[in-house]
Amino acid sequence: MRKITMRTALMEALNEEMERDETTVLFGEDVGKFGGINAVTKGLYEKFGGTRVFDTPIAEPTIVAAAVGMAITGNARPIPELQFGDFVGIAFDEVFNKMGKWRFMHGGQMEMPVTLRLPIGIAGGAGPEHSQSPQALFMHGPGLQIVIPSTPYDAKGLLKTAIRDNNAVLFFEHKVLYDMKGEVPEDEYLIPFGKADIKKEGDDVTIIATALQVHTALDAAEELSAKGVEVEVIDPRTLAPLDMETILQSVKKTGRVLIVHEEPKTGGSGAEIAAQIQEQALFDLSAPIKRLGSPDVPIAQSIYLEPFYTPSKEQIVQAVDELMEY
Amino acid sequence: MRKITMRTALMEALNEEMERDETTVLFGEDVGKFGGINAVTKGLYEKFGGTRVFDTPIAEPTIVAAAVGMAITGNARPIPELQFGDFVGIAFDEVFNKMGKWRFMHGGQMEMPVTLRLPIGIAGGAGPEHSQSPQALFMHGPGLQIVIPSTPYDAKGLLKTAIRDNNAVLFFEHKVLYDMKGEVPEDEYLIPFGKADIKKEGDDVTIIATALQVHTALDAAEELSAKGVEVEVIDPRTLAPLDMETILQSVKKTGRVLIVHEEPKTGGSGAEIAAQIQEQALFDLSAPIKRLGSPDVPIAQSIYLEPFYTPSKEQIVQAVDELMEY
Amino acid sequence: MAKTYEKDIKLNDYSKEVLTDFYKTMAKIRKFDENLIRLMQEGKVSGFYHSGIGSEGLSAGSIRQNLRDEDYIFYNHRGCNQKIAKGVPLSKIYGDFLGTIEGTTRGLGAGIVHSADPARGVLGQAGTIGSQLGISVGTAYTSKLTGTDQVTVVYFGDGAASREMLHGSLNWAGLYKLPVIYICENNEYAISCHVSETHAVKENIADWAEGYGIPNCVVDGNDVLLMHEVVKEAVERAKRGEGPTFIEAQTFRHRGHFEGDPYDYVDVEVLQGWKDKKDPIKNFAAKLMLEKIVSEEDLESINAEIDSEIAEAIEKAESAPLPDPKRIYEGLFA
Amino acid sequence: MAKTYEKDIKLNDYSKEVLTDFYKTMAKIRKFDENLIRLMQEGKVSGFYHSGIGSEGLSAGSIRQNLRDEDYIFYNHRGCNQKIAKGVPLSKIYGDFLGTIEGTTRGLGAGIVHSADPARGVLGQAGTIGSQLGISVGTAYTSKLTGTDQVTVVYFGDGAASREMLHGSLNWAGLYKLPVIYICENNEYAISCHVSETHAVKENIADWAEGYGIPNCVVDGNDVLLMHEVVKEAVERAKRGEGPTFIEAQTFRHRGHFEGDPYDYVDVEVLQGWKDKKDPIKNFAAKLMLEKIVSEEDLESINAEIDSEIAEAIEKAESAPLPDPKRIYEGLFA
Ligand SMILES: Cc1ncc(C[n+]2csc(CCOP(=O)(O)OP(=O)(O)O)c2C)c(N)n1
Ligand SMILES: Cc1ncc(C[n+]2csc(CCOP(=O)(O)OP(=O)(O)O)c2C)c(N)n1
Ligand SMILES: [Mg+2]
Ligand SMILES: [Mg+2]
Repeated sequence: MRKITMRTALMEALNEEMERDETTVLFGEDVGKFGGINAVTKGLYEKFGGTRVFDTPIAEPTIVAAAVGMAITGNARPIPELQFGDFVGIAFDEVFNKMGKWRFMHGGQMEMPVTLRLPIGIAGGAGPEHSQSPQALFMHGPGLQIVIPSTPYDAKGLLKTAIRDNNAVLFFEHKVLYDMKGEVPEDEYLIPFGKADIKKEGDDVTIIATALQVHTALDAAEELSAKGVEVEVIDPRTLAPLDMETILQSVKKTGRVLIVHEEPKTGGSGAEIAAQIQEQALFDLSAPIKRLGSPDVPIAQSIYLEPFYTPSKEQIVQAVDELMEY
Repeated sequence: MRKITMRTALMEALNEEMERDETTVLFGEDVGKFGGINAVTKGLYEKFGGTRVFDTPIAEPTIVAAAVGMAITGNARPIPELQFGDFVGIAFDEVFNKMGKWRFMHGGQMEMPVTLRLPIGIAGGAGPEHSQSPQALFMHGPGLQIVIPSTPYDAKGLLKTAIRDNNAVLFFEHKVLYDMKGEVPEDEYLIPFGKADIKKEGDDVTIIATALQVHTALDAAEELSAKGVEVEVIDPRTLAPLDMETILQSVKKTGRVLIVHEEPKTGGSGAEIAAQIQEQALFDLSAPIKRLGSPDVPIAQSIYLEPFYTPSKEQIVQAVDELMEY
Repeated sequence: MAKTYEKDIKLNDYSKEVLTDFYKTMAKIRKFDENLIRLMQEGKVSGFYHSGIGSEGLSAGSIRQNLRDEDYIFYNHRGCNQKIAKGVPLSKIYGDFLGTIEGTTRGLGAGIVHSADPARGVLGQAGTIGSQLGISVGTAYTSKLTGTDQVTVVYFGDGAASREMLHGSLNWAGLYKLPVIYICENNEYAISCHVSETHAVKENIADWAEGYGIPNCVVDGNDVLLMHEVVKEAVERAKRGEGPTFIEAQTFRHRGHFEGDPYDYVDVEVLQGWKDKKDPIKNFAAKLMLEKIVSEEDLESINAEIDSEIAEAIEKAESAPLPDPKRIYEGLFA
Repeated sequence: MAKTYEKDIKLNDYSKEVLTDFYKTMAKIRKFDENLIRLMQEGKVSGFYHSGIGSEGLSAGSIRQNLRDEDYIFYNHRGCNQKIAKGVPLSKIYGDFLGTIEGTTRGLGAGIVHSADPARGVLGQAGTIGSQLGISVGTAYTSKLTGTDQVTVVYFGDGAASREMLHGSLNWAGLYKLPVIYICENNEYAISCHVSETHAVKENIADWAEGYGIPNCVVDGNDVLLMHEVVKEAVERAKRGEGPTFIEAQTFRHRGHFEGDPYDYVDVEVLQGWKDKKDPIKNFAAKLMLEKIVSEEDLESINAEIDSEIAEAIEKAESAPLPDPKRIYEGLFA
């Protein structure tokens, strides 16, 4: 099968969905003629014109608020982008309280078909306010779906689903993955929300990882496999809805769990996942659930210090070794 | 000992600390002549004058940003208020990324002596955007201390500590507690951060509760006690820093844990607390850690539906009963 | 500096029907409000209510005869004035206060904000005042996207105007020439603060719009016909594709910020002056009678009609059941 | 509409020392920048760098001879121009780029934003452009609180000016008459977008300030003396307690938004025109020589001096060690 980068996969999804539905409208800072600072929206302005693809002022709350306004008319399907996912903090009220709650708080009368794209992650000296992974915050926000793909295949299928969905979607894209290649069929496919993907099967330890960390976990899995330890790597793909069924099935089998994410450890998505696992499968556990996240300090700008934030293969291997000691 | 309301206790703390340190400055919407919509700042404008106590425009990001600006000069100790804690979403970037991270990201050269007061909680038909309890979000934010008192005594001692502290503090006040009375000594005292308070001792089940839920838990404890079940009610008082030592000691004794908060269950502070307990004391547990939070849907405006959001005595009793079955 | 909108309006330029509609709308708004306050006093409605009494002219004049069902409004939190003028059934608004399933939220309750009636262009409201400033550029952009001539009218108080979002909104609206009509209901106070204590303006709030190249003016918001004319011009401008207009409509609230507010921060004489001399309903009624367009009996019969409409609405709203508690688990997702 | 600031400036009104200082500051800024780009090309510095070449006059003119150590600045993300003009040691700025402990962050690294030098009134910067607009009203309020005459100068681009926060900031500054000087570095572009594509203005960005009653003007930001004079007046106004001033300083960037930007969205001739005719350093040097205030040799020796200062600074910054990884666990709390 052909291999394309995640950037291309995302671009194809946008292209196909914008072709399919003329009520889609895409906007954000430099997403038009320039094609986006991550070059994900290249060519769309030329193809769909300046009304459906437009550059906005630097005004994140207005970008998201406008998307909400478009969506609730029932006549538009907005696909806004924030240039860096970190900036979701600037538009937090619009995302958390408006996008997520507008439908419910008005009695369910309107729909919220917004797909907000958010590039995230540590990617080379971008510093404390351009490197964060803020997705966990939104697990606490009713009404928001959280998508976080790790491969070009997942990215394309999930983005298409997101755009067609009539509810709010936060679509997190790890910047390091834009250049990563993977197999993507030519034919159309969609990936449903709430369906975790088992990236590697194994009987000894369950690793739950998201975004870039799926790859780090797979690297570690190889090393561990050589030592005779077979880990199962589960990629939830969507944190809301969260596919606990797949996770619990794996835990039943392994009894040992490691959760890995780039978010700061405290209050990260791993907290909720760990809490749910012990709630539903305490007596299946042979060891405490371990969490690996980035340290609970802001991300330094220095590229020499960045490696101490991103969970590493070595850390994963060591954590699995520790789990195997139980 | 004299009994005063939490409102009076907070007012006393503000008064004493503003007298003590003339670099303190208090501001927010209607906090001046009007004395605050919860009447917590009554009399301060008259006493300390319009430069140190002032009404602001309705502009939450600017309120918090200005506090940050004041603090980093080293010449002011700001005590801003957001009229409803829910509005922290509007100023989210200023709180999460500026108040919390400014010191660190500039190499530790400045201090951040800000105490941001945030009234929270369901309190009678205020609806989805004036009833929330957003404190858990900030456990994921390095550099922020989270205070959430349940009694007038704690409120006064913690607020005084907060104001004197040279780091950022989010001070959450449950609106229903403003009128609740409790013993408060006349003499000055301070309560350190990171020290949980055991509100009731017991050997059977550990209940960890915050704010209003401490009282619901104590009510439930009485009923349970009559049935012969002795719960231990722990009030962390500060979620960051979090006193895991006290919690773990209790868990060692009881082996059964219930966490109760008014925050939506998913991604609430209970998730992190549960994750840490199982991390550090899995084999002390005789039952899965239970969490009681508000449902994962926006808060309805109807007072008839509000009771289905706030965890109730009955729910707590039932949860404890279930824990005792293990 | 913003100009004051003035126009020599002759009653004869309007049909009796239209003039009566303005009167009736204003009277209905006030009676709705008075009855709601009564229900609160009887303990049947709780929560906060921000009475809109005193500024009925602003809502009736701007909406009636100007907007169609397909035009969008974002009402503010002061009374239910704009919703009523836009035609949302009274029983549904009462239902939202009473928490019965007659409400637009089918039992979730809504207070002033969060009622919605999409079929009438009422797309709801945020609990955070001023947030509508951002959302309204989205609805207006949709008109551009789909090529319709739908306009969006957004209401907000003087206090809400100080929210940072105003800048983002005016910039978008001016830049993309969006069909938005900004109506700043300036009643001089935001809770306890006088506008002069919280706003830096050259002279008027409307001056803020000038820098964006957005046509703007100040208008007597208690003159229903003047409101009508100024908004009519703005609607026409918007439909011609010429973009937004910013209207600062001056008014005053007869009651406190919320029911229960001591309202002691306002000069008693100033308040009495507004009640005596600038009541939009009294003044309009007097004018209609002076020019013999209606008689006192006409007005009485209109009022009687409204009274029974309101009684029926309340009866309908009150007699509807409260929702099943499971209601809160419905409608989060489509 | 904002007026264009004009003033008939005679070089003779300045001492040679002061004029040389302006020249030297600009030249130092540019050489700092060129050397940093060289270090990037040599692979010693990574991350994003937004070169400030082309707008040195704006920073040197506004800061030198106007501000004291105790006055605050919030620099922007375009070059290190303002930090250098304010006197932050070059070795420390280089250290922040190189990630060595010589940097102001003692090894955390800082790129352009996040260097701080509190003793020189440089209190850092946010990664989110425009956030300084809110923070600066806080530092300025502190001057009022403590009764000092410290002023705050806040720099931001044309793009950053479109952030919602501008409204909150201007309103506070105007309302409380705060000693803030807004300097909008208008280089016409925000990354790829021309200001006309993202801004609704009457005529100039400075027009946005007019509605708040804030004195404002547009000025040629590439004329170092004009910049000096306009800011001097603003500083004096602020110290007299008369509040803020908004200055839109027009300039252009010689390089792309960041190093690596194809910069193909700008008309080649327009760009060349700015480089050839409006280079702030070239033009100022020519003027100084024309009026015989300095000779070519004087300038050469100044430049040689700067070169060795820079070489030393780089040497100092490069030879300092990287921090221990434990550095990231230091300094979160005081
Ligand atoms: C963002 C936000 N801040 C504060 C509040 C609390 N609040 C509700 S109404 C109000 C005053 C509003 O004043 P104004 O906009 O002038 O409207 P008015 O009440 O005078 O009609 C305030 C501060 C809110 N609901 N939302
Ligand atoms: C809040 C925020 N939005 C977007 C960005 C990404 N960004 C960095 S610089 C820039 C353009 C800034 O333009 P301008 O303010 O004109 O400054 P210039 O780069 O032209 O000097 C953008 C969009 C950011 N850092 N912060
Ligand atoms: Mg008002
Ligand atoms: Mg620019």
